[in-house]
Amino acid sequence: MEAVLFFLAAIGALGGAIGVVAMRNPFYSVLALIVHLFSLAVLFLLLSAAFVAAAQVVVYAGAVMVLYVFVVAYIGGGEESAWEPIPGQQFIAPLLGVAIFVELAIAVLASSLLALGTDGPDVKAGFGDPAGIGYLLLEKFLLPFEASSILLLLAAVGAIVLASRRREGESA
Amino acid sequence: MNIEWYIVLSSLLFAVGAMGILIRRSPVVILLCLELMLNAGNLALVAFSRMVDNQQGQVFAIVVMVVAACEVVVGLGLIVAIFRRRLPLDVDELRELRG
Amino acid sequence: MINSLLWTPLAFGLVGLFLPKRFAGWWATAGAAVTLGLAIALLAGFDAGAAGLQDTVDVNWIPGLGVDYSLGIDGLNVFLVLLTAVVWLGGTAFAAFREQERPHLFFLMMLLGETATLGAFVAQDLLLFVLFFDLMLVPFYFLFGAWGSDREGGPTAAAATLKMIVYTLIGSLLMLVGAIATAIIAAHDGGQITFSIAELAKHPIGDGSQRWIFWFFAAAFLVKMPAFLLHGWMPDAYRAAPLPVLAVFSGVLAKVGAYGFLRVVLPLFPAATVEFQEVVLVIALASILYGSVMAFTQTNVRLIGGYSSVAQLGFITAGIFALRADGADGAVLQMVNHGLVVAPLFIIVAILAERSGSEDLREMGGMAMRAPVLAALFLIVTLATLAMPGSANFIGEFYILNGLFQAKIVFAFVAISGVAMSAYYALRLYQRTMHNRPASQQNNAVPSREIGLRDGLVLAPLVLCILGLALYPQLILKRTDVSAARTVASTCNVGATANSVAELEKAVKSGGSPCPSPALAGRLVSAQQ
Amino acid sequence: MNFNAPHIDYAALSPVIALTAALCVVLLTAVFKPLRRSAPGLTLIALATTAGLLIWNWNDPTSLVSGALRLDNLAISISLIAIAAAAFAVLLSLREPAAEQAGSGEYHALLLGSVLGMVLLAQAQNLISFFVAIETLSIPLYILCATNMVREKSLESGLKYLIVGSLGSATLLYGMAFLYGGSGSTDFLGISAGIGHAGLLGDPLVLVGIALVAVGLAFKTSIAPFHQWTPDVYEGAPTPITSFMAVATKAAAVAVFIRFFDVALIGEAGDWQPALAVLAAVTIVVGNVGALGQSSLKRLLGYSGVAQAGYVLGGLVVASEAGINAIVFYLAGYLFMNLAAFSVVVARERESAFGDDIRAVRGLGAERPLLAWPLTISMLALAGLPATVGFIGKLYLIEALVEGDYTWLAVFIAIGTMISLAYYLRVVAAMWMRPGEDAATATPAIAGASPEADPIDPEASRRLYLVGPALLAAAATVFFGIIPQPLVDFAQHAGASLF
Amino acid sequence: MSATTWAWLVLLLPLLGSIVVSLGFRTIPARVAGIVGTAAVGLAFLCAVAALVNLLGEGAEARHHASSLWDYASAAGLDIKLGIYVDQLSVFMMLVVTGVSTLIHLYSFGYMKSDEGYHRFFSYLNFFVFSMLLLVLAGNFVLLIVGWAFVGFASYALISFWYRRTTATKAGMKAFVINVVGDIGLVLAALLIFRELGSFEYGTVFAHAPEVFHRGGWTVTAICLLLLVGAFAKSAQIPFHTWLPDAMEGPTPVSSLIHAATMVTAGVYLIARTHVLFYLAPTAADVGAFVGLATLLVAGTIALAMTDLKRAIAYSTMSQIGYMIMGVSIGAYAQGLFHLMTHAFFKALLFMTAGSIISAMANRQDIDRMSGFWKAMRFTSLMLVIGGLALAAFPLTSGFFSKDSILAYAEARGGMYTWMAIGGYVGALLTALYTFRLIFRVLPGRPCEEAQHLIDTGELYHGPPINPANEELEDADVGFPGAEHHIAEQSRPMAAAMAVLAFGALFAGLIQVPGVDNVLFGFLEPAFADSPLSTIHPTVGAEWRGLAIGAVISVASIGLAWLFWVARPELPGLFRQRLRPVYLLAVNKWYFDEAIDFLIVRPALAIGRFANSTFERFVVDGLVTGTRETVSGAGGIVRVVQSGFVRSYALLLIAGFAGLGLYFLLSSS
Repeated sequence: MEAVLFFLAAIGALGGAIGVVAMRNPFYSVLALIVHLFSLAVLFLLLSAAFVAAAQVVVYAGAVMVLYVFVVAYIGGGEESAWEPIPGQQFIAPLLGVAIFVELAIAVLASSLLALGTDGPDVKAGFGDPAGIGYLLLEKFLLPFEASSILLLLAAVGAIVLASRRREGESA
Repeated sequence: MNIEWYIVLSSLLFAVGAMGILIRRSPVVILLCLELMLNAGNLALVAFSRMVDNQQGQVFAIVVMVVAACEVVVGLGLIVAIFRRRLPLDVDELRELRG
Repeated sequence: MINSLLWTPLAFGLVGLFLPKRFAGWWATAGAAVTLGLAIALLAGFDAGAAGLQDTVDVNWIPGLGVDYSLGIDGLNVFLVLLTAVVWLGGTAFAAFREQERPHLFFLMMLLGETATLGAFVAQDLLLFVLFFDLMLVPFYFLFGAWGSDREGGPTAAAATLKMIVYTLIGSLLMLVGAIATAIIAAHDGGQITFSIAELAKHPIGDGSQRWIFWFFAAAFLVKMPAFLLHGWMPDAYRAAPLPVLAVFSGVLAKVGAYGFLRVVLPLFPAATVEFQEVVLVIALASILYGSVMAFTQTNVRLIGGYSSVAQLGFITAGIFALRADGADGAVLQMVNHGLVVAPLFIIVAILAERSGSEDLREMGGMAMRAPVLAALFLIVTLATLAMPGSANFIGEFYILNGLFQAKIVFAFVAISGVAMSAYYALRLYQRTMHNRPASQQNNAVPSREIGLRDGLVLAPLVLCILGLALYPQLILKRTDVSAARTVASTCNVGATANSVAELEKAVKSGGSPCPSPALAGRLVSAQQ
Repeated sequence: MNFNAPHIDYAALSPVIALTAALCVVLLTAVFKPLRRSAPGLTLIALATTAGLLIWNWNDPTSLVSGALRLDNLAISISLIAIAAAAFAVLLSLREPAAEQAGSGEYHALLLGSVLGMVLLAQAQNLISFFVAIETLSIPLYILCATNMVREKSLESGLKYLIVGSLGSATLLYGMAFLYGGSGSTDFLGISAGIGHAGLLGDPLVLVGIALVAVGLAFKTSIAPFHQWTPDVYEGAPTPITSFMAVATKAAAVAVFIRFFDVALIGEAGDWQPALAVLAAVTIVVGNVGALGQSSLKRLLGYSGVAQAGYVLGGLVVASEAGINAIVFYLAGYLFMNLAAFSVVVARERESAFGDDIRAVRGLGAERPLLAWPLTISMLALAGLPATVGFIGKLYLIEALVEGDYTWLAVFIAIGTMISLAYYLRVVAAMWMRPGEDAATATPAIAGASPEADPIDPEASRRLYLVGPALLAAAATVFFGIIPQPLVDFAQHAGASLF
Repeated sequence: MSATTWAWLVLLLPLLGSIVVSLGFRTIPARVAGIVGTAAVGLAFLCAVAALVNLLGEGAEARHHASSLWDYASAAGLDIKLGIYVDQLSVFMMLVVTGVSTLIHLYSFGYMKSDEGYHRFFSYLNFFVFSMLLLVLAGNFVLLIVGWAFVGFASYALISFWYRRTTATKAGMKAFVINVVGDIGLVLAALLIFRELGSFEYGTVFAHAPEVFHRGGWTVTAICLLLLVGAFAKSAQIPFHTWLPDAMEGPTPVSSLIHAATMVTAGVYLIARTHVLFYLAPTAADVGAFVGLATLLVAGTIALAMTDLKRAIAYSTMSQIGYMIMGVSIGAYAQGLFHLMTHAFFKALLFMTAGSIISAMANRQDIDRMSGFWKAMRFTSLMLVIGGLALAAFPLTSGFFSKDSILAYAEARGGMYTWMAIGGYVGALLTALYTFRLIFRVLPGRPCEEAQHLIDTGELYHGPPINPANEELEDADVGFPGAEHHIAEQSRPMAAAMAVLAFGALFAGLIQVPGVDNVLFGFLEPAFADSPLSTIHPTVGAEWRGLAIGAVISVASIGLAWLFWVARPELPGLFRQRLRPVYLLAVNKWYFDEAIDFLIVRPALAIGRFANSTFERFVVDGLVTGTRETVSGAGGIVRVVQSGFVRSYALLLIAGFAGLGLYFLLSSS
């Protein structure tokens, strides 16, 4: 049962990813990403990370993707031509992709870390539920938590600075 | 299900994302690919946190989501600004700076 | 004392910035004069007998890095300090007599150069030495580049200077690495890290490390001289340089390289020195021959001076690497002599160029007719240049050759051929400028004036120095002997602490093979009588 | 499950708090019209306060907020460098078109945000705070680079920085994930313990993790071959921001580099030392040769920055206290040398029509000695000539390298320095050995950008807020070149805090 | 006052004279300068006499003293003092040098009158005398070298005295460089001596040489050969002789002083001075002897073919010095010096007359243009004849005794030296022949244009100012060579000087007549007592036999000359055609110049050109440019890679990671 779920989700995630890369039209790419994100959420659930999964769905599939869709709509998602100005790029790129995948895979498979080969220890109930995460966020990781809030603020400011209509900004 | 599977999957996603950055030219899509890579990282984090049985990894994943969101916001802001400036939305066309 | 000597020029230079333009030159000259006074005082207080350092200054400068601000003089550098002061006074005065654009900066740089050079001579801390060694380049970079002359069809002054700087820094940066390596390797078995040359000399580092560090230092010094094959920067730089500056540059800076061998390389890397003696000697001989040959085929008067310096420095190097007391004595003496000769030479070249409006031998000639005094001064300088017996230069070369002869007879025979060639190129320079008829009518139109009183005031004292030394070279030899002997003796790990020639010979006699006996033969015969 | 709040040492956390508060305040000035003008002043005050608070914490290392941060002398010294750079940047930003367009408040808020990120990064000793801090550092910079939106180059640099930067962080993140997996902990100390405990020394998982992290950090410190964003971004970004990035980013990233590799990964030193050494060598060569033919001063300084990063990395390679001392000393010196140069570049950029082209400084020696001297000194210092802090810095680094048996790398530094002379002295020559060019000939020269050319301010070279910093930095460069001991002590305290 | 003190005075006076004259070149009037110069040397001569008297006051064995002023350069075991060494030899040389110099100063006082560089001339001349005295008085080898080089320089300065003439400057350069080669020989010799004996002092060296060296050892031979190089270069012996004929570019007094009477005989002095070493190195000694002989013959033949008056006399000088070198080399020390003295007299005289004639010829020196001067200039002609007789060793003249004393010694020493004696007699024949060739072509016959002009007007003929060497017009505005030089008939000082010398040339030989008196040898020989060779003495009979042969030869060859150039003037032309190769050889000076030019000068210049054009450009600069090109090339690559495509940056980043990851994977355990 679990295995089936995993493979379905994995295929979904991977397919979504490939879709993002392969789709000529940005709009479709966004949609593909959404697929990817949902299947990723499933994987998180399989890994008994309920809260993360939830956040994934809410934050990404909810907020971020909407943002994407708006922007794409705003700038108009024209198809991008297949013309490749950088010599050799489209040959080397896949090779590199394969290369790093192989390296990472080897790193994982050749590792002498036994736990990798297991399903992981059975975790006590409540592992990864909002309460646990919440405690961690407010106790051990209070500071990163706060910091990331500042980060969000800065990002917002930045977005305003960049995107808002402004007098001199229009000069050109 | 072995943790290895998750990790290998995540590295596959990582590779795909990286490849996407290398071959796509629309900044939006490139941002999407960055998302892919970050998510790959998240998957790895969560898988590991499951493996070592502590939730720090999950917390990390959540923070990463925040960060990713920020990058997206800024990135999209930039894209809009560029669009406003009537510059082509194609990273290959933006090469005033070189040499 | 030594401190004030070192910093006086710079101080004057900085103050000079705030004086009105027309005084800048005079102020600088005054500064150089004061420095000369201090240098003479230093010499007066110098104890000829002792081999060790005298009136030393030693302050912890960067304790964190084990760098000390330690100065001191001994037989090796006392006269080089004096030479620096003398030549700089001449060059500065000569420049002060002429219009300089942006005089403030010009003279500041001149004096900064003097301080740096003096520093290189008196520094007794390895890093301090390196520091001053590099610092010397800065003012000359500006002086050559900003006041130099671009050559049509050739590189601009800036380019030529850049070439020089990069070239010379190649050496000195490697030297920096070498210096640090020396100190650290020495510290590994000694504990606290120190750069004091005297300390490091006490127990030299392992032979293996000596080998490569030796070459790092040698590179720096050989480029500075410059030695054969490493002189690529010289022609362009010499063509570009303003002549008063060139006088001090060629007169003093080249010596720093040779001095470095005596001060640093021999005591610190004795094993390597002995091991590579022949190699360096070959380079030296190559410099002698090549320099001479080039010198007598040049038509540009500056380059004749330049290549002759290559040859002369070759002699000096050969003297040092004879690894005998007499060779080293001769080398030190010759450094001073050559400085005293080249400086007036370039000043005269400047005067000639002003008259004939060209620096090409073929454009000159017949100057002596209306300028007998100039001719006479030039003649003396020329004779000294070609090491005419009776000049101190001859004694210098004689000592060098003697050292070489007793140590490596074959090299001596090759080296001496340079003497004949020097006779030719030096005399050629004199004849083609002073004698014969003016090359062309247009130059006849430029009348060969007698030198003015001012230039005379610059030249005459320098020439007097030459004559004085010719009469009494012992002045230098006496004071150099012990230090030189000790330095040389250190190459067989003996006598590093000896304080008199007598002690040295004891040490040397006991100290086994390829040791430089400070001319023991002489002692033996005098014993027989 | 009962909630027990972490102990928070507010004294030690005060700098961070101060910065955060200031950030919000400055941001508010953007909202209230009457306060518009006060942003720079407030920022300066904020920075000064933070600096004061940091110095107040000098010499008592403490771990904060359950090990998320560690405020020790290394962190403090690096933070101080970053803050100083920021302060200079604020001065240079006065009347900066970029600041005007972004709105002074936002602009300075972002600047402060970046500084906050740096301060956090310098203290971070936990993967999560590490990651957050590095993003807090970067994201505002992405924005700031693009703030001069009139100029296409600015936007381009922003986008490039964002893309490559995010790629870098992604790599970094993935590496962190691996290390977390290998050690089961997110604390640096926990990591080194965990790796050892799990017997994973030299395990591929961990090593690849290290590789990924190294790439991420190398990217931030612009180590070749991850340096390519540097010249472009430096050239495209508004010059004050460039000056800030050049020093502060490098310093902060190096700080965490040190902390991560010398604390968390010290056990693997044997494996990463050679790799980093090679990277350093490559960087030195690439940076120096790249700068050779450049005509844009900012670009030139960008490449030189790459080379300098290579030198600094050398100090890290030896993984010794001396190495860290050397790094801190060098960064401190680099602050002065670089800012002296950039202040002059800003001044000329606003004064002459040549922008940051090297022709802008032709004949400066005769016309504007007050600007020519600082630039000259900084060039000579960057070239490592004596009597400047640059010489001592190189000396320090080489000493550390030789002590750590990396003499060959020291030789590389020497060689790199030689090459660097060629372009540093080219600038000096342009100032002292060339007549000035009149701007009339210039306008066609940058015709491509003429519509978006920044307004010219003929007074620029007499503005105190431009000349002042230049002179100050130059003076410091010379002063610490002649009396380096204070700076040496500073550096040694920093180094002592890890070993 | 002791002999050494006098000697120091002798040394000092000319130096002072030179300094005074040169410093006062603006203030002192010309005549005074001349007087000062002459007086200085004259006083020096008196002091020398005083020194002689002083020396004679002591026992024959005690007649050598060393004295030194200060340590000149004594360090690291080298003992170089500023010291002199006075013994019979040096006193003798002192007397000859100062004596002849005084007369020549006197002569120049008149001769150079119209010349611009009057001060310069006298200061140089005085300086030369000083150097020559330094050479003969030096107490150690280093000082000897100094004097040696000084005379070389003085000769250079005076050869190129008329420095507007390129020929003169060239000749000066040639002389100087060749002399420097000689100096080098001396230097090396000195170094070798020091290596073996650890000292440069004459006393020490000569005292210890016999102990250290065994006769015929290679070291001492090497030393002596090196010394010979010096001697040959200075004394114009083959193959270092080519500079002497060119040296005739100098004013005539210079030729007569430096290139006839004094400097060129320095080689003789040197060998005599180091006779101890030469005794220990017989091989080297023989080399010296043979070269001397060769020079004497070769130069003789060349002198027969020369048409330039001064050059002809110059070659005769070479050949005469050949006698002396041969003499001192085979052990005839006193005899060689005897000839040195007499030769100084008559050769100086001959040059003076030549000078007088040449000024009458308006600086022309070609004997083909000369004739009939007997009618024009009686006194000069008379002097010429006297000098000629002495040179030709006409019976009872000075040359007669001195030359034959050498040959007699050679004969007495026997063995191959007998053959040398025979060669010497052949040389004597040549000598008489070329001497009277000159005389017979210049004096008799119908006066040539210039001579006629002198007879008619009593004034000197004035041609256009041309340089006799290359016939090119000189810019007379400069004022030298002077518009006109004087002739003996019109200038008392010149006449006086010549008269005195003539007296010497005629009667100086009488102080050393075999069997009659033994003044000179008696004085000199103790100085050579330490060389066994000095004990060889030909019997009086043998000597007289030699004298007889000499007399016959000289008279006969004078007759032959008369036959050739007076009675049957067509004969020489006949010979020229018959013996064309011989003639060509002689007239081309045996092609020595060409040989040297081909063997040394051209290669050196070629090397120089190569170094300049090729080596410097391609190797030395190549080193620089090569590096620069590489570096900037690398820069180019970096800039190309910096393409501006953000995706290629990303590519490189990931590639970098791949590489790094690979490295770590490989290094993982």
